[in-house]
Amino acid sequence: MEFFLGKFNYWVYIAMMMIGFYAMIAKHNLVKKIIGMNIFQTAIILFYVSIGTKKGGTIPILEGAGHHAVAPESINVAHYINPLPHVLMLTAIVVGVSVTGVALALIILIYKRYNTVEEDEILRQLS
Amino acid sequence: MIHQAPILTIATLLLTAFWVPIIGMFKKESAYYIALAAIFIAFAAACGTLYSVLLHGPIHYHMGGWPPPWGIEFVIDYLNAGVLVLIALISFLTTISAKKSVEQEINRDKWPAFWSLYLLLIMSLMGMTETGDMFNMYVYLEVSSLTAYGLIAMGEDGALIASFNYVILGSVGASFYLLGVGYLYIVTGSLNMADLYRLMPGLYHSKVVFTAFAFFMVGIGIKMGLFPLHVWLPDAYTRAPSAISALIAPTMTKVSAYVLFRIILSVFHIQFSTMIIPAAKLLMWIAAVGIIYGSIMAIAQKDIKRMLAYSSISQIGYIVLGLALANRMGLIGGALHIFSHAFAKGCLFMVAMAIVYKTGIRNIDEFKDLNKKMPFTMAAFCVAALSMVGVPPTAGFFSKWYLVLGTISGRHWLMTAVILASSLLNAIYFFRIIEKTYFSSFLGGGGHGHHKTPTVVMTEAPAMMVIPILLMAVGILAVGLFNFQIIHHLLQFIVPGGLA
Amino acid sequence: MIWPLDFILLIIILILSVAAITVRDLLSAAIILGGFSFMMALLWTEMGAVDVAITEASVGAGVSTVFFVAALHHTNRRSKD
Amino acid sequence: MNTVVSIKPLLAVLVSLVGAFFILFTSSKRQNLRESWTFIAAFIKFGIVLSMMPVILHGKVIKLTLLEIAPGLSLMFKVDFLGIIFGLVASGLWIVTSLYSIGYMRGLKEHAQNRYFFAFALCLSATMGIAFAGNLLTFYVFYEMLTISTYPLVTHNEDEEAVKAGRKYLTYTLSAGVLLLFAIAATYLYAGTLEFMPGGFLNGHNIPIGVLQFLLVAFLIGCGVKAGVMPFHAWLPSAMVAPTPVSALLHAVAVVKAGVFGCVRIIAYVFGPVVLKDIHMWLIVAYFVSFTIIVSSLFALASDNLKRRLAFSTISQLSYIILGAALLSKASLTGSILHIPNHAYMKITLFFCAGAIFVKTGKKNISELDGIGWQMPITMGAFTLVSFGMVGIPPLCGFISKWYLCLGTLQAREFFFLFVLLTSAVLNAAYFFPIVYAAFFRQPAGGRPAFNEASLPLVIPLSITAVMAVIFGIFPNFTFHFFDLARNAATTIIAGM
Repeated sequence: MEFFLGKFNYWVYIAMMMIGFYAMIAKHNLVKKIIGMNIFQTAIILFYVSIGTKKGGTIPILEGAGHHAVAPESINVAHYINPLPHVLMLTAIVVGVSVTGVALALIILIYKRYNTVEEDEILRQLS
Repeated sequence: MIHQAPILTIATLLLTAFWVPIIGMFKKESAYYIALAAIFIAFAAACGTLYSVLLHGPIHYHMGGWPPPWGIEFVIDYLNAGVLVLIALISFLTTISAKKSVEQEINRDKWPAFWSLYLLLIMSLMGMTETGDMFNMYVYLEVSSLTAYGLIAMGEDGALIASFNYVILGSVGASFYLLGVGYLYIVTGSLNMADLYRLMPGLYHSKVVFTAFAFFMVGIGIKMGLFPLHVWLPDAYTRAPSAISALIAPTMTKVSAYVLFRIILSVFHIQFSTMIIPAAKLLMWIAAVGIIYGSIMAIAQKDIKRMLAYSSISQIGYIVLGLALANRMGLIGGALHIFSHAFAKGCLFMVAMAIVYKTGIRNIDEFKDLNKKMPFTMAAFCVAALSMVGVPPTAGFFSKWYLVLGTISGRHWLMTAVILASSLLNAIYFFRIIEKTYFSSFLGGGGHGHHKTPTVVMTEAPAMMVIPILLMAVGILAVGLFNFQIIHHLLQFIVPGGLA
Repeated sequence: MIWPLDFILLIIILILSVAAITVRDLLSAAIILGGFSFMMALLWTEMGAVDVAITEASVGAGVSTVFFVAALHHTNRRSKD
Repeated sequence: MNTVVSIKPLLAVLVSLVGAFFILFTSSKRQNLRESWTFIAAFIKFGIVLSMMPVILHGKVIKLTLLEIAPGLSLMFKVDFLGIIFGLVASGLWIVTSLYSIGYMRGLKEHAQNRYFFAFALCLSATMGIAFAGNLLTFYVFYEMLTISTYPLVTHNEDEEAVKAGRKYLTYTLSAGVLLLFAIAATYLYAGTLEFMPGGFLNGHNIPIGVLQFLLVAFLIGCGVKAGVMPFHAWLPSAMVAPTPVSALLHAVAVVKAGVFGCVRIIAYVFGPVVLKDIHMWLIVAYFVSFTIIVSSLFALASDNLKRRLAFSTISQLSYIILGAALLSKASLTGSILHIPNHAYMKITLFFCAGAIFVKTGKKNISELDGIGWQMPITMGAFTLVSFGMVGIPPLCGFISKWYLCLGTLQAREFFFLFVLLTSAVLNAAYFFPIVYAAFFRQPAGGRPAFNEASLPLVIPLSITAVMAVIFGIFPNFTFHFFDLARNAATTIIAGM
């Protein structure tokens, strides 16, 4: 039980990836595929954020640093959550949204061209 | 100045990419010339980088002055200096050649956007080549994918859906790559490749490292169109605007192949994929099946671009096979094939572009007498085709030679057979075209021996299109004849010490 | 980090993600996806990743949803599956 | 052994390569200019090759190492006794064939003549490269170049038959090339060198016997396909759809001889007599080609198409050369090497005759040739003369090489092969003499035709080669010292130096 709970984030992230992946592959509707893709990407971000957390860690912001200098020796690194994965994820989120944007733009164009967003119908029109 | 060269390649392209649409709003035609100038500067900078590397050894360029492992680092060593110049050169030639084709195929209103995306694509490919940081690599990977989605979508009927499929698969690939980076970060706490390389041997038996490796393979495999993850590739190459096929076919998959080399050789150690897990063996089999599959599918195609796309799948197999052989000759062969295939496939797609531009013909069965209409283009096609088949002294022969040496010295006889058989299969589909073009004037017309030559007027593509094509053909021969120089100065350093 | 809250959020997130891909009405799916992103942002705040959470709330839940709704406005909101 | 460094072998290769591009870019309307390029290149090439001969006769070796094309492997030329013979034959006959080609191509008003002469010049470059290659990789580079540059010549007619023949040609030769590549790569890994040495370089490398046997088979199939060894010969008769000068030079001299030359190189300069005897393969090879000698003669008997009969005769005669090499005695090697020029001069004459008949009368089949000897006496006279030589009747040159081959079988104490050679001579007579008989002694249906000889550009070359065939029979050392060269080559191979 401890094992299960301790790694619960990881289990959920895998489950979410699978859900997203399923949607990307099995759904015929292009918008659904994009929704799946979004879930998939969010799952990965969840994974990264989970990497950074540690028991008892706090938000990686130096309190009071604005008013008077904090002596570097007084900072205990172990108290803070590792911020690096978070920073990376800011980029990843933006990238994910751009991909979504491009994909949705494509969908709009596809709809204008084929008048549908169902993959099987488009393929039928193409052949 | 010269030590700023690595960043200059990227910065020029990036900055120009932002200005192109703005200036393009006022004058659409100017977009192309600005793009061309930017690519030329990037090319010059790439050459400067290579020069500096050859003279002073690998360059470590720290972004914003932050030393690794905190800051982002550009590492340009011998292999990627070569790849960088390769990318710059090929994209420069393609750009010159592409002008007319783009003007024909792309709506005038879209030109600024097109060239802006084009610049970003080249920028991201160069970034992927130069970076020494795993996450930075991911960013460039996604930028290259995003721009490629957009560019492919500008193509003919069906391009939209091809692009959409690529979006889906491409983001899965990129996400897998990102996961791999995450897993490595868990165990090492670092994103810098050199750092990872140093930390890795102690962690060989961690399950997390295995998982990361698997994710990398899948992620990069999708990007480079490695069988069986290639499903996006044929449609994308076929439907994309001809100029874009000519740009991404030689560069994008090659850069991804380079990334695979980087990850296997200088993030993980080569011993990891041969001794700790049987990854090399698995990759070898995948590559072998891919080589044969790609060749056979190429034989079945009638559309020249689609045929070339399948042939790319097969050729990617060669590169991966060389890597998977994990011996001196194999690695050199695989790396050399990045160069030789980039030139050959670039040339072939540019020829396809010229043919489509001038005649609109895509179906191979209609190629009859094309040699009389476009003699220079078809001559270049022949050189490239011979390189693909592996006839000396073209570049393709030499990479095949090293690969064969690699398979023999590793005692992988079946792989030897695969390489040799595949060169025969390549011969089938390339000579089919040559036969159709050059030697079928009297097919079906009966008659024996002597007959009048049918008069066909020569309508060669414009010089601006043909000259780059011919230069590519010369490049194929040059890579072949000077392969030893390339290996001696650039590629031999990728072979880790102690490898037979 | 308070694990019961964590746990509940994760369950909600899972339910929302399944819902997003099953509902036939695409507009609802987009809205559910927005909710999903928002829940995710909550979870991350709770896990201490405030910066990510803010970005996700604004970009993931906000911009993405706007994109979806805009796209659906130009296309068809019905889905066959 | 003393070596001389000289750029001549490279020049010999480059002359026709450069010439080829001059030809290609000459406007197809300016025939005279184009053909003068051909002649200029041909004469320069021949002069270069000839100028190398005195040095070689003194027992020296001309060597030229060009750029390194792979670690430890260079593009290297090395002119030795064997190489110079092949070089002399090919470059000398190119001049004659060029003259003949002009007559033939203009006589038939052929299309795409630029491409034809271009490919021809390329072929000659490749052949020179093969002759002067100093190691297996260089050999392979030019060998493949020859394969590819011959293809446009085979498909020259651009009709269904020609395209099919071209396809067949490529299938056979490219597959063989692939096998050869494998064998070369494996040899390189095992031996660490690829440089030809008289007497073989594979000796003393402790290579397992099974590997050696396998390599020999791969090598001999790789080269044997071009040499038309049965059962890999099927492309050669099909390739006869090519214009006759092509059949003459390429399928009697350059291409097939390149295959045979390759076999001799491999037997004598890669494996060498010692290794070949150690791995117990020489007799197997000898029996194998004996089969070809006999069976292809039978095929020749059965075919009515003149060029096809000549093609099968070529197959049979080429196997003499391989047989001689495989017997590994000094006399048989001399005979076998000597047969390269001798057969070339004789067979090219025969093909020239066939082409002259076709240009003049449009006849392709032997059954149509009744009485043609009275219409074209010079052509058929040359044909008759040379067919005696093919059978091995003195004083034609065919006699000398066959004599040495027979001596060789005795030296090797393998009397079975003497029997094979003699049977084959009988069969040669059986398929050549009926043609001669029909041409001169049989009355055609419409009465004896009047004198109507082919044009001069066709008759002069075939007369020259026929006369040469006689001269080489009487003075084997005439000008080119073929006999001395062949004997010296055999000596160095046996001595292993």
